Amino acid sequence: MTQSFLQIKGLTKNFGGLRAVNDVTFSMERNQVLGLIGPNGAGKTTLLRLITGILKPDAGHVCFMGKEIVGRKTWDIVNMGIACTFQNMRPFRRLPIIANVMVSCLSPRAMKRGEWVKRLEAKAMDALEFAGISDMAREKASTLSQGDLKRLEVARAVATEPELLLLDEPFGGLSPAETDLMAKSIRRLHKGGRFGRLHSEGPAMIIVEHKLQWLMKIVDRIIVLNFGNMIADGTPDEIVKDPRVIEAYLGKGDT
Amino acid sequence: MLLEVANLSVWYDKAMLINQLSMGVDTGELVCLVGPNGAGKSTLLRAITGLVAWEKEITRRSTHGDIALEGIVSFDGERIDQVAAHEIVKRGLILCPERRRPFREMTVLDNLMAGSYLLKDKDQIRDNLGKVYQLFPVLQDRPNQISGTLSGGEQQMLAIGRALMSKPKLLCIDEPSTGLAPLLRTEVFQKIRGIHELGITVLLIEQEVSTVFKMSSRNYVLSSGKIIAEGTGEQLLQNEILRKTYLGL
Amino acid sequence: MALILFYLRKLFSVIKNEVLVLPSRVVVVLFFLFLLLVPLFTKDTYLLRIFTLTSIFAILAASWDLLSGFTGQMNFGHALFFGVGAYSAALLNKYGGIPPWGTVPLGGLGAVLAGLIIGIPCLRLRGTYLALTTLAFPIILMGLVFAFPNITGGELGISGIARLAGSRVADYYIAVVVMLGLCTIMWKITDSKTGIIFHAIREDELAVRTSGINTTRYKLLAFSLSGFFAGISGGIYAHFMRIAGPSTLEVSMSFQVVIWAIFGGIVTIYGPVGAVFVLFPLMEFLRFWQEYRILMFAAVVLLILLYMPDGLFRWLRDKIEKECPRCKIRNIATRDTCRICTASLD
Amino acid sequence: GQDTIKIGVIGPMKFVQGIGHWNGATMAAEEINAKGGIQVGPRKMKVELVQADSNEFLSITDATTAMERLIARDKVHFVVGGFRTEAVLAMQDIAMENKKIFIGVGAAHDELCLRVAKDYKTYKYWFRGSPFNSSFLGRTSFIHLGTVGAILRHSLNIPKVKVAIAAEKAEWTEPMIKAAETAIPGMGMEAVGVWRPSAVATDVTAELSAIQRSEAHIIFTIFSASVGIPFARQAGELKIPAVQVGINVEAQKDGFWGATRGMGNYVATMNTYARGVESNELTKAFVDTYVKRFGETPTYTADTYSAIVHGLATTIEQAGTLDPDKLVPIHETRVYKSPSGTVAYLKDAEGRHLHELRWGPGFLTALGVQWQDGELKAFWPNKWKATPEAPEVTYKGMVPYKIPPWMVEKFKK
Amino acid sequence: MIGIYLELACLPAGRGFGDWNLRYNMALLIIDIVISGLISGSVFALLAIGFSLIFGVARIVNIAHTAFYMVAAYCIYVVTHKMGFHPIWAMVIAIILVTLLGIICYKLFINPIREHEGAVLIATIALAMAFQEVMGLIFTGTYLSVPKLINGYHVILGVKVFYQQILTFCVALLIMGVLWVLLTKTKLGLAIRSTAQDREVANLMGINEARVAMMTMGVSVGLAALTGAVVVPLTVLEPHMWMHPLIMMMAVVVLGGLGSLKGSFLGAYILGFAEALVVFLAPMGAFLKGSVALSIMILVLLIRPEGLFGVYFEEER
Ligand SMILES: Nc1ncnc2c1ncn2[C@@H]1O[C@H](COP(=O)(O)OP(=O)(O)OP(=O)(O)O)[C@@H](O)[C@H]1O
Ligand SMILES: Nc1ncnc2c1ncn2[C@@H]1O[C@H](COP(=O)(O)OP(=O)(O)OP(=O)(O)O)[C@@H](O)[C@H]1O
Ligand SMILES: [Mg+2]
Ligand SMILES: [Mg+2]
Repeated sequence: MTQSFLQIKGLTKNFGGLRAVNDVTFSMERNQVLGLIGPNGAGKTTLLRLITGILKPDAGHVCFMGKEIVGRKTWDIVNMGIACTFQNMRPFRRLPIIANVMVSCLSPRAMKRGEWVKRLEAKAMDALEFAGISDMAREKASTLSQGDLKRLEVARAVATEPELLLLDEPFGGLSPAETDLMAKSIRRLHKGGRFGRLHSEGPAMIIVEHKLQWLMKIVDRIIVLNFGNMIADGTPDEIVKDPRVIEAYLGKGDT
Repeated sequence: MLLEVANLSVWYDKAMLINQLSMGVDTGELVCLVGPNGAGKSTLLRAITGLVAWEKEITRRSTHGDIALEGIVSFDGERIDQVAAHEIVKRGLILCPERRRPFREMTVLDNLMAGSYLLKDKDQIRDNLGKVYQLFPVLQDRPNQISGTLSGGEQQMLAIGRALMSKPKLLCIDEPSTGLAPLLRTEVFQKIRGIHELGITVLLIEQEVSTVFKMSSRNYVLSSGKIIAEGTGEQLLQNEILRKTYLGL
Repeated sequence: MALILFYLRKLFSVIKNEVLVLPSRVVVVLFFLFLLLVPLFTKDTYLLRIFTLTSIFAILAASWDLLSGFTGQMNFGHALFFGVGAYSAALLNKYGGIPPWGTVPLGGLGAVLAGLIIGIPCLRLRGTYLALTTLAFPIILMGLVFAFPNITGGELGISGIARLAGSRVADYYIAVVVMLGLCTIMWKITDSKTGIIFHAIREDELAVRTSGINTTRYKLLAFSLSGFFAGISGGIYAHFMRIAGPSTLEVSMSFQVVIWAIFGGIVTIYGPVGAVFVLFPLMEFLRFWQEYRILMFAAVVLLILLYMPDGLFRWLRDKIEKECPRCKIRNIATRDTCRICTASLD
Repeated sequence: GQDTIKIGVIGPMKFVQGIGHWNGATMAAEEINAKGGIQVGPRKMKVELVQADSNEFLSITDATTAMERLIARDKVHFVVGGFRTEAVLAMQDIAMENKKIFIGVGAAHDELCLRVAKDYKTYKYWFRGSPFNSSFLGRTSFIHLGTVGAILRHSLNIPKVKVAIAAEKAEWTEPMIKAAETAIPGMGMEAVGVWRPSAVATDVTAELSAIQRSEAHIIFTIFSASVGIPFARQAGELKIPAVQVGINVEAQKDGFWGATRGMGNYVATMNTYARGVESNELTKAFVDTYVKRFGETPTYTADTYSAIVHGLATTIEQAGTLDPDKLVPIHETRVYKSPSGTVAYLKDAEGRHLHELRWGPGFLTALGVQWQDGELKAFWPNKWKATPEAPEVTYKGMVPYKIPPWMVEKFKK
Repeated sequence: MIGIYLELACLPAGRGFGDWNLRYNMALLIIDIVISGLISGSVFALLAIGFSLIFGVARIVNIAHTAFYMVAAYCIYVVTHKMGFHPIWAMVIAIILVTLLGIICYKLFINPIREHEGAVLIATIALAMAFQEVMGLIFTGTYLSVPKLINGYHVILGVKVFYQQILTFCVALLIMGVLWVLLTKTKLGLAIRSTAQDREVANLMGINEARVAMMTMGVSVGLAALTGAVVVPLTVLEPHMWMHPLIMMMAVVVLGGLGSLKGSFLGAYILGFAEALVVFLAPMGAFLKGSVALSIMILVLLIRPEGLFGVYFEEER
């Protein structure tokens, strides 16, 4: 059977009179890293929320590894292997950073997959190490700076050991040096392998990002949204040349 | 100097976030603060605008997290380190905070009006509103949307717009470009430059080093609560170590 | 013999390495010992009664903390669990003839049921909405109690049920041992993996869901656990007082629990327990000034909170212990360096 | 070694009920001590009162610890007081465990005395001091209802008098409502409905509108809690064309007039004492002294006085000991006069002791009182015959019942 | 209202609608219910608006709100009874004194611990208890009453309604109107609403959030006092009277949606009608009116967890 890894069909979401996501259809494969770009308010975050089940679509289907996931509970979807981050970071503020990640490690999916790993804490630590904030593991999450919070978000998502990782602006607020590191880590994660006790089969990814210069380095394919509609779908090189994308999103001069 | 910071130190429960820091911004400058994540840039701005002191006051009786603040901050020739945050704002030192923070359950228009809270002149408010709308047409399209439901970038626009609604002498903006699409980002930078050219002094935190260095008159590089370098964009870019370790270029 | 020696040695080392290093642990151990030894020194039934009731309410306050403090499901209607526990125990005893050791746990199960019944509709509510909604449940139940006086005894309640045990001292031991046991269990729960999830749900429920945790299940678990412990305390209360009446469902009861818990410091378990052991006897102590009793009580609560808004026992603990800034291990306040990582503490 | 008799007075001391308990007891102790004390065998022992605030309206737990404290700490010999039934049940258990005689002054529920019959050995130390139980209360108030009904029928020419029942939601009112629903037709009147506001309702205009719509002439009230005040006040203000009789405990108090701002005029209720009314030769002295001492008419919780002076003191003197086991058999068989009438204790149908007060002509009967322009006047028993053969009872100081003028205006055309 | 229609529908046809008398009675019944509902709704509305205001701004669940209302009532009692002034003066004095008291309590006990929600909550409970005790010590627990501002009643469509009740209704409308203007049309209103959302950022707009919170507390407590002045003449005065309206007040506020004045207003009338319906249609169960109203609140919240007019969104962006 040639079932795609993730298949989205006619996904639509309205907010009052506003159509945030309009009839979006695409599919992606297990080995892809997909970039999702578009102007502000194009519906990127909404699309990710629809996939993770936080929002319910008004119409359309999402099939993940052959199973319909629209209508399932968020935690079911996560346990099927889709993890996501929040654009506006939502850490557990009064918990130590390590506990933030341990929550993800406690999800049925991570528990099952890491059966041979006895120590949750060690696993959580590895996720933090991956995101580069392991030195602050015992601090309260409320003490983190904006950029570090972003990394915590990523660590939390990675700790569920997903098949598909949805990253919403993973580089937002990171300084250039750190963005570099983060981009490299993400790339490495996609390649698969082991990070300490954290096991990664190299998840497929959908990355929403406005920092194209780094995004281009890690994605194989880009989808462009505008006013909820998909206006382009192609390799990075094709996208930057697409006049509609340039007009709606890139503007002249910027890459 | 319009803003002068001398030997400022900030402790959050034994952790020293700002370490004996001194800096200054002259009238008419556009100064940029750069540095790695967690360097203390946002904390510095919060300390200058009185938010750290405010936080210290309201958490005074908690069991943990003593906040301590030392040093001198003066603005427009007067010391402001003992002045309450809202009074500082009245003197014309405006901060557009990190992480956008709109008044979530209020409409877009109300948010903008809150930004012009201190302005008395109705015409001027209308005028400013027009300018903000011109910069961010999205906001004009939906003045009545509850701001918590805006998209991330839209909220960022709202936060910048809100700061622009007032009449600052010194405008501090904390990472205005996060979450903005490239097209808009360029526009925002242009607008900031425009504001600066109107004679408003600007203090900017930004990660987008390559863009800001082109417009800033002076830059500070912050790391671990200390200023480790200072100079124009060109000067800084010449320093190889700085380029590699702090600016990531 | 060797085995005994081994365990003794192990106990000794636990005491030396785990207990004696931290003053708070020493205090807790002394507290356990004190409670267990009280009847050896006094047979004053009044004193024993106070301590018995205090223990019963300590369970209640701790169970509130489990639900509202840890899981963040603010419950202003905790009297519901207490009342359901008391009423079910009383009904089972009176009409089913089951002795207290059976009715009390069954009462706890009754309260679990109540926890599920209110927990399920409350799943979607949060924060203040939840708090103010839960406030309504005991009042509605009270309406039912009044509406079916044949079963519930109306405002008289169900009286004349079996005594908890034969004597005051036995009552005392039952209440104290159950209290110590249950509070230890609650503390263990909050210290476990489940506890982390409870904490996280309090902080941000949606983020927990996106971490792949079935929050519905955990919230219901919190409601049931808390209900169970509160129900047990209700059952013991009913058998100790020999009456289960509508006063167990009153708003003031719900408020009282909140006062105890917050006064002691929420999200600690030991805080609410300690607070009950301070405030309940205080109320009795103030009898010598009968007229001003409640006024004094209010004043004490107000003043203490004014200076220790995080709760009395958190404040105290903070005074006698310091957290190492590096490894976050707690140390006695007199130490200069961390006992584990030897970082400077000042 | 002790030479005083310690009597614990337990009640909600911040409320009128508890204040009544304490006042009555204080008067009793002063009177006894002025005479030198109680003769216990060879010794004369003074009475010492110990006050305990049971706080029972707010917390039953408090009530029980107060009782325990009285017994364990203060080592009292006897306890009088108690009001809220739920609390009294719990306190009763403690007193009985410790074999202390507990004379309940305030709670009317039958269950308290039924326990004595069911388990005499344990509960024999409990006695009812005041008021008599709710079925007698009911019976008395039906007589009042009948009396007022007859007056209305004759003076206003109403052929079929309609009665609305307004009873607070409480256990003790249930049997009374049931009884009233059968008794009212029996008295040739018509019951038009039952309204049951909450015992602490503060606004009953809705209920009153509904009652007015039912065209009732009489509102048979069964109130013991605060709802009695707003009910009477709002009915008076709205000039609801129906008279109120029955039980309204709040209307028994002197403060009622002020609390209703005079709108409680013409409200009638059952009562134990009224100024200028004498059930027997003891009444006047008690009421007058009480009024002089405390500035208000005694209500039934002040019967702690008779419980101590006429009840306990005499029994102790007769027994010559403080041993409760010796006192109980003497006390339960005594028949003695008290300011509110003659006290005797009942047995149940099987002849078991109930320690319940006896009601009826020649014993306790209570009064029917009505507010008439700021004063509480008694209109019953006035030439009352319980049965055709029974002796006619009239207490000293009776006045005629008054019908509110707006009713006269409405019906007398 | 559904209840009435059910009742109408259930009537046997022959007896029900043919009978003029019965139909007339039905009409009266509905009028009765409407008027009673409006009146008790107004009382709830007055209480709830003040409570909602301080919650909306400062996130303070002010349990002592009704205690302030009680203090105002005692104040009026003293001024009219002990000093013999006209009730109007009493009202003015009470509002001023209680507002001051509220501000002082806020400054002393609440402001210093504002960050600690739990502590604030029980501080307000303790305050309420303290007021209750102080009033109990001064005035004892006896029931007292205060005079009405306007005496007498008026017959509206066959139902007797106190002028005072009509006044309650009018005051509720007036307060609603004034507050609405205050909140939406004035700078203070803007400041109040901003502070409610984010205290820290409010500072950055130049809003003195501490003073705004204090002023809101003043307004809120002043409203409680005004409520006391118009509502308490209808009922009795005693130190524990604050407990009873508390529950209904909170129910109204959550039903309407926290912080929404419109919601509180509407919620008050919904619960008022619910109570009236119970009293008229199930007189034997009149004591259940509180329970029924609370059940309605819970039902509504199950469908709309944010109340009728609350703002609610699952996700922050
Ligand atoms: N609950 C809501 N009610 C009304 N409109 C909404 C709601 N949620 C989102 N929107 C609107 O839907 C549009 C899409 O939002 P979305 O967050 O998906 O944008 P985005 O592509 O992520 O933008 P950005 O890059 O700025 O984050 C926005 O215009 C937003 O204002
Ligand atoms: N309450 C706190 N207690 C202890 N440390 C804190 C606290 N708040 C912030 N910090 C620490 O202070 C440092 C500076 O934080 P700040 O937010 O100022 O960084 P920043 O330079 O703005 O970083 P970013 O670019 O990521 O926004 C961080 O390392 C952070 O961990
Ligand atoms: Mg987005
Ligand atoms: Mg920052």
